[in-house]
Amino acid sequence: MELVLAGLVGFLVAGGAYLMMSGQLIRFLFGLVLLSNAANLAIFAAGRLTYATPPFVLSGQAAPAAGVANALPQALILTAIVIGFGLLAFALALAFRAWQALGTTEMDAMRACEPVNLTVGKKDEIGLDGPQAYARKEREAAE
Amino acid sequence: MKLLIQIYGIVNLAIYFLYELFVSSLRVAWDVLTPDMKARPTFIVMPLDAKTDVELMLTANIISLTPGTLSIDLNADRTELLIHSMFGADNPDGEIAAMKQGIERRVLRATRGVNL
Amino acid sequence: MNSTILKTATRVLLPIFLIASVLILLRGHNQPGGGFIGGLMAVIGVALYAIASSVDEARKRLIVDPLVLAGIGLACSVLGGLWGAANGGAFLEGVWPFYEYVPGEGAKGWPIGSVLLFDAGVYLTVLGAVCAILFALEEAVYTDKEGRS
Amino acid sequence: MSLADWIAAILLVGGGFFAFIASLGVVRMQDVYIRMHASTKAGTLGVGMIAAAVAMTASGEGVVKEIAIILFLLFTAPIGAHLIARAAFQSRVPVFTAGEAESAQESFLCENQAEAAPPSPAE
Amino acid sequence: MPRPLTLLPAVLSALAANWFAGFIPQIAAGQALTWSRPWIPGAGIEFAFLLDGLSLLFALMVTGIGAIIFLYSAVYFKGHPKLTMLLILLSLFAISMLGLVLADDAITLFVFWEGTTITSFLLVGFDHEKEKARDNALQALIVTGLGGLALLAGLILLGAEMGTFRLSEMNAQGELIKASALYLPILILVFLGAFTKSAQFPFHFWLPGAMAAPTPVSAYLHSATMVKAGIYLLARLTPALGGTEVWFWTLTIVGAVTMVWTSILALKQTDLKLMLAYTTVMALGALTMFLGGGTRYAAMSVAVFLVVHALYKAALFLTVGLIDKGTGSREVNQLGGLARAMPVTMVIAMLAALSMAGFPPFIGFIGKELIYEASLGVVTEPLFVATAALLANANMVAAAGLVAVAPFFGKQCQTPKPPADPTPWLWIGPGLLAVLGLTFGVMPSLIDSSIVTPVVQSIIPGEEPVELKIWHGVNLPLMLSLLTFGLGFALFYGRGQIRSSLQSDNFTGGLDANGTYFLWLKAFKSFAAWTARTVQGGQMTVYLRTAFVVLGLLIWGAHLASRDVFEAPTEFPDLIPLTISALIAVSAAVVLRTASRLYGLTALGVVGAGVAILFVFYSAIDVAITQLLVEMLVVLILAVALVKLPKMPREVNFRAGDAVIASALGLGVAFVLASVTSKPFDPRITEFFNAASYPEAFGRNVVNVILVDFRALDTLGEVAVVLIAAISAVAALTAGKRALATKRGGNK
Amino acid sequence: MIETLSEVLLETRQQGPLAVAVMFAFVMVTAALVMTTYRLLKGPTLPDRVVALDLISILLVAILTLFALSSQVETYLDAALVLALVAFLGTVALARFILRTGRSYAQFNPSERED
Amino acid sequence: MSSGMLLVWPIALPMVTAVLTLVLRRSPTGNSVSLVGAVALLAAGVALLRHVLEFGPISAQMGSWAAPFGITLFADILSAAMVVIAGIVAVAVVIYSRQDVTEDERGVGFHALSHSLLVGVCGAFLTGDVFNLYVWFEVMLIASFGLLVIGGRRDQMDAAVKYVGLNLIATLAFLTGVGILYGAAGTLNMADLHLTLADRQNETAVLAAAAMLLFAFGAKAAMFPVFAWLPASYHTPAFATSALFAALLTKVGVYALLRVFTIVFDGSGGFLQPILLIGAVLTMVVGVLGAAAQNDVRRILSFHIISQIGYMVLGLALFTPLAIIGAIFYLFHHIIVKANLFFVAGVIRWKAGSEELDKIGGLLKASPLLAVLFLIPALSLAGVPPLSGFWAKFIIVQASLEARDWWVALAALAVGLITLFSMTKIWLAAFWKEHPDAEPAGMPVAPRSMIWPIATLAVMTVIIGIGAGPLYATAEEAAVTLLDPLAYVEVVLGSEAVAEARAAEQKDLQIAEVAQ
Ligand code: NA
Ligand code: NA
Repeated sequence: MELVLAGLVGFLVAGGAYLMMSGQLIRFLFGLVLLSNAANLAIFAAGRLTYATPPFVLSGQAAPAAGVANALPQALILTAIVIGFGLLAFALALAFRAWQALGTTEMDAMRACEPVNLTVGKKDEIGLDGPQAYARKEREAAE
Repeated sequence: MKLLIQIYGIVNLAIYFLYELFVSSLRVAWDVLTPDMKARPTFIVMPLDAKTDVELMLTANIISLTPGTLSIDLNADRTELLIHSMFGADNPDGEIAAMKQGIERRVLRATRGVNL
Repeated sequence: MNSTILKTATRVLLPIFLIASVLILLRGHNQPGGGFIGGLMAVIGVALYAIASSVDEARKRLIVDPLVLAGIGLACSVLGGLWGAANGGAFLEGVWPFYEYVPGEGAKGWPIGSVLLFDAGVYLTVLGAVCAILFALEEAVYTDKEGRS
Repeated sequence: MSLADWIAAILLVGGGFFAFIASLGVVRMQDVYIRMHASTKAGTLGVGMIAAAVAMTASGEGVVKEIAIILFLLFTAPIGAHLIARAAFQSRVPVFTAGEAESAQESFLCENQAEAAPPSPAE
Repeated sequence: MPRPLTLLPAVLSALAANWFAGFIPQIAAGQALTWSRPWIPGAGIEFAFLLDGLSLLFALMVTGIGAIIFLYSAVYFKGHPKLTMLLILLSLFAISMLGLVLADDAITLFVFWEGTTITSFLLVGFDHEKEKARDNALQALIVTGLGGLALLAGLILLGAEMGTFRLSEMNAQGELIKASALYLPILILVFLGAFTKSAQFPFHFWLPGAMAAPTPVSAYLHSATMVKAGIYLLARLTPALGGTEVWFWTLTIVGAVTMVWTSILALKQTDLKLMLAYTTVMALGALTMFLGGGTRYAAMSVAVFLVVHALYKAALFLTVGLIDKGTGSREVNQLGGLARAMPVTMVIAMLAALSMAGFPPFIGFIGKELIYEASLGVVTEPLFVATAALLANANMVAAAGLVAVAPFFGKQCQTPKPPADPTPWLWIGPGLLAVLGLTFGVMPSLIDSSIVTPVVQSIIPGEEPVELKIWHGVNLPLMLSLLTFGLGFALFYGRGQIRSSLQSDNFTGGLDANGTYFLWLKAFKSFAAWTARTVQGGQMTVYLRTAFVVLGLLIWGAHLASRDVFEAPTEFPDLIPLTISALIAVSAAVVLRTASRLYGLTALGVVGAGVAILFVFYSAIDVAITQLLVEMLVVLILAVALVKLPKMPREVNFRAGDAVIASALGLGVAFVLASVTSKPFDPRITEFFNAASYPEAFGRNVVNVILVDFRALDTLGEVAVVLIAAISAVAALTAGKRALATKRGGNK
Repeated sequence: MIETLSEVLLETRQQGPLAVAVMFAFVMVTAALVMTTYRLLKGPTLPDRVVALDLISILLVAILTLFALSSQVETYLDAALVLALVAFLGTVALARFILRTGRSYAQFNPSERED
Repeated sequence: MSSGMLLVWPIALPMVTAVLTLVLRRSPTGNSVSLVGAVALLAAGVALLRHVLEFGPISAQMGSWAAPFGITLFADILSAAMVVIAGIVAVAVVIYSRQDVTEDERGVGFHALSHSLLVGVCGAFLTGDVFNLYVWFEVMLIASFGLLVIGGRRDQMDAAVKYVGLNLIATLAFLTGVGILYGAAGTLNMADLHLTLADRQNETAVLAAAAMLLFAFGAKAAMFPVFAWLPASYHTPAFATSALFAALLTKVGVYALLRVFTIVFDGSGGFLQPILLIGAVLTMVVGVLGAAAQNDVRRILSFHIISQIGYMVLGLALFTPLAIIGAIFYLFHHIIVKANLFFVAGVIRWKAGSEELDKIGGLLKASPLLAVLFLIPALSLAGVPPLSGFWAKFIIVQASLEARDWWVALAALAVGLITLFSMTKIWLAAFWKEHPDAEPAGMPVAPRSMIWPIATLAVMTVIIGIGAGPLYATAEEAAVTLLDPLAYVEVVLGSEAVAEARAAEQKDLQIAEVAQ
């Protein structure tokens, strides 16, 4: 089964990377979720799999039965899942605000922080930030 | 007395409900497994006697879990319930009456402790 | 979401979730559960409530600003850690004033101590932090330019 | 095999059957409302029976948990169905109809202005 | 009368000069004084100083001429708003220069060396409102900075080869380095440092540009002291590095070419100051050339010429300053017949110029005679050296005429200001220098054994120089001197014609070092811009691809580098977990392909749920529960945010390149995982946790005990992450909404 | 037969008829899961997908419960219970998503792909 | 309380401060609490450093669970000194932020986020456990996310998308790498990993884990070619934030490289060593070329961070004792100088109204003091003696020359010159050139809360430069644990474990000899 998981992790990694490279904010987030799952599964598999024997000390005993599953990677994954959730939540909030601010979800069209022509050094305020941002600027100028 | 009626109402409602759920599942099974579709689904609107939030919720929920009907929504002033009915196209009024008798009455008895 | 049915349901569900979450927190040391899972359960209860009613209602229910709640949670965890140190041990060392392990019989007494404080801190932090995110996101998304929701 | 085990086995078979039926309904039926009939009723019953089966063989605490599961599903399944149906209704999902459904739908929609937000400018 | 406080640097400098002069007897007696303190003991670097003949001469020049320059500057810039800054910078320079010539530790020397570079930069750009001044300052900085870096490398290597950074110790064991394989690289590096600093060909071009500095600064830095740092360095290291063929040929040829070439360029100039600048380079060339020679006369000519040049050139620069101040112009063509209006200035100019032209009885004559003596004494190519010297000296005569004769005699010209002699505060300094030039010429014994001999002995240890005399009888050098005067006069009288022919455009062709510098600068700038555009073009997809490619390559590199053999397990997995895995994969594939937000969202939900089921099957119950809860929340927040996010544009094209990158990465990771799980596992950590969980940590749920006890610090950090994520997300969602469209606010 | 099933499908710790019943239920529920996933991916409308997702979460509760029985590890019931409690949230969130996007299927053509 | 708490305070104190400033984020008291917290952190760092200097490296086991089971915190001179420097930067940033950070930015938690960042930074410096290191990296990362977006302007949003996007990839690589490493070695404790990995089992997994960690740390350190997040973002937030980032974030990456690639992977990442070397040189060169092409003060400075990171990584890549000393010295010096330059950039912005070179000028006339305060860190950055940067560059160049890596030395020197060039670019434009439309006399006076931190750091730069001897000695001592991993292991796992390891080593040698 470890081999299956290895393949699955590889597939999730590939899929996540492909989605992220699309340069589209929502696909990027989807890719991020896939990669997080892949990382968790990777830790899980690397800690070796044990079928249906959770690491609990049963009542009346002082230690878990022999052959229980490896508890440490579980604890690590738990930590990783929660951290991953925090990161994802922030990334999502950011994506939302970036869309509001920049008027595009195409990362390549987000050029507010990096000028188009580095040699000239003039910041390109309009034109490359997508039609919405342009329209908003126009509106603000009118107000 | 009221309390007794209420307890009786709750038990009655629970048994009725489980029975209906079982029957409705069988009905679904029949419909799913038989290749041709005999049902003539439609939307029907049921006027409500239930008033409080809990009454409304229970009525709607139980209607959803009983055969052939599925609660969709309350109207704005909470006097009507929109229902999707699998077999009510032929006789919507009969269906409504059955629901009011079978379900709403039991719910109100359970919540208000009054025989209606 | 303007549904009487859902609103009514969440009024019942919120206490169920909160009680369940606290049980999960308390049982966590011996059964599946713990601060995270408990905290997340509580969050889901609050989230349901917020969806059915409104974020403002949910904020009122929480009483404390969720971020402050999370801060208090983190402070609890740190205190739980320092308790061990103050007790003459290391940072994050477990202190169980009313609990001891009897070989052959198992643990006896009240399982209350620094570790529980730590885990309760985890619970509160998760609850506060995730609620804060949810509320802020909800308000940002469903607030128009003039600030109305 | 105790009697409890036998009952459990029967419940399991029934539960598996209804769970399967529920999904078959969701796959096979004509429109979203009819599919929802299947998933809500058969699904809830199927899972409920499986839970009951486990309750038959479980320890005391397990029984409590199973009952909790059953009650909870019975409570939430119809509410979930209500929410989905409502959303489907307000977004005018096509209906497999016997005739007057359209008009009922229209009138109800007119009475109860959909809470649906106007399409956001982005879309 | 300038403000008293502005005279403070002059006074201090004079006191310092006096203090150094007090060492003359000791040094003349053959002593060398050292002083050192450990600086960075670990690296063998000391704060070490040495006072011997060579450093004493330089120290005297720095402080003595320094005193005159400080006085002159204080008066020259009286009332100028930047006078304080000028004096501070000049003082810093003087300190750096003094440190440079006194240092006995290579790194200490370098520290001060760079100090002169930086202070020079700031002084050249003194008139920084002018773009030209800024450009020239930058040029000076870049060229000397370049040399400085080469020098640093050279000194480090030298130190490594010699096992010490002490210059005196290096000089004592020169054979060691000359036998080393690194001798040549070290030599090249040191030469680069010296040549750039002393403006030797082909790095001569920055010095005229540096004349953008105020005149007293030019007199001090770019004539009397700083530009001689390169010469000083070569002289200082002669015992260690000198005496080889490479040394001789490089210094001789570079010196000679510089000398001749810049002396011709000097004639081309119409700005008196620029003309002096070129003659300075010429003089530096001569010094370089003779340092290559390595003979007694060569060393003597270096020593004497250092003194000669310091005296007359500083005097002339300051005189030009006086002319500039008095008339408002430095242009040869605009000046003439000033003798009547500026008699004192004229006298000083004449005295200095005569020394420059090498007329007896000025010290310049002795210097020139020594030069010819040394040229003829060169072992290998005396004719070449002598011819070069002759040409250069003749040009020097002509240049002297241009500075001291042309402006004061002949037709009176209209100048921007009515000409007049300046206040004595200004002319006393240059006057003193000019008079000294005459005094030393008449009485060479004043500097002979006291100054010159110790310098020669610093350059060639143990060498006994001959006595300095103004009259050696009729010999070949005297003949050459006469020839020089003749040629010089001819050049002076034909100056107009020569200048116009020199100024024709095609003259510099191919040797336009200044143009080359700007060409390179431009090329460098566009290369930098190209690099910046390429690596930081602002396109996120490029950044992302780069990241994934790098990660993939690294992982595949690990595979290729590893000698592990992979053994596939034989066991076939159970069908239901396999089905769940397939379900996850299919859902992930759906996420890949869909253009629908909700479709992707629900498919992600299935992926998460599927993973949770796998966790359940393989005993990770707490993980499974957490995964389910988190998945639910993820769906919730995505559903909230996606409502307002726009539709995903449908991907029109399959991105084959990206697919290759992604697949390679995925395969790489999969193989790693397959490899690691095929090997036996060392469970000792977990075994400890299992054993201690209940008896020691009172918990039956081992995973939970790990989280809250065994590895509670992880959990603490993780909880902090959650809290911070919340603060950050809330900040992102609520912060400065009004600021969205603006940039960082203006002045507050 | 039980051994084979247990070997091929999923190892169970039950014996006899109960084991058979467990296996049967497992197969049925897994099959249901796969079929429902088909509906989830097929759509065609958003509400269709949400219905599918709702059913999937219920089926997952079933799987967890079954697994607790099959493996005789009662703690798995906790997972089932938690999922039963929270699965509802997903449905609520998605139903609301449908409402909020304001998508109208009035002129919907099932062959058209949605977003 | 034991001496182990010395290791805990640098993590716990900023955590507590973060909580307090979070609660007080809308109250003016928050500022003072923040300052007190920063000073407390500095004090904790100093106490730790003094202890380490006196008694040598120390370690503490969290929860008293013995290594390698519980989490180890470890401090040698390197980590303790890094904590002290982080404390210095913290105090400076908090003071500087008083005027630089707006009311709005404070209201959403500037101070809480800054101290959270410090939690992560100090945690990363002190931990002796790779997974724990991952956690602290995350703490630092997510706090930096918040600080980056806190102003809410559109260029910040763009910057944050790039910063977050690229850093998340690195972070996932880190996590996966740690997982693989655990799968291969069965342990997470760095000292234990050193012993476990010595027997070269599971080579693929170990190398791949090393590769993933190199990628993660390299990206965090902004190495070529995965540095794009840095120049895209560092010029957008508040100046105090820029300074905090510039001082600490990339340096944590470098620190992690230094630590993990000496202790865990034993100084020889195998095939990674040449990659590290080439990467370091390209980082230096490309970074400085990028800087030379910029026309915006903070963008110039940002590219310089990259370039300077190259020097530090070069120290590790050369892996000679001298080179490691150089890397450490560079690390110390660069934090102070880089923070200061970003502070100065803020004052330039304050007075001249812009950061773009062609829109500013006249500052030498307006404030000669500022000119001096700029020149000190700027020249130090360019490696002009006797400032701190000179010694840093000197040691690295010396190390590469002694290693006979001529082209590396050439690159290091050339980069120094180009650095000087781009620093003069700022000098020429901001200080020498006249302002296009403002009179020097009319420029606003910079508040003292901005000047004091700059002046203090400048004085430190000069002191470190002129008095480089003690710092050099410190770096030399700090290199000891990096160069001799068993010294590290001994502190964490005790001398018995080390004796066993040495015996095993001997045995291997004997076997090898017999085989021959
Ligand atoms: Na110069
Ligand atoms: Na940084």
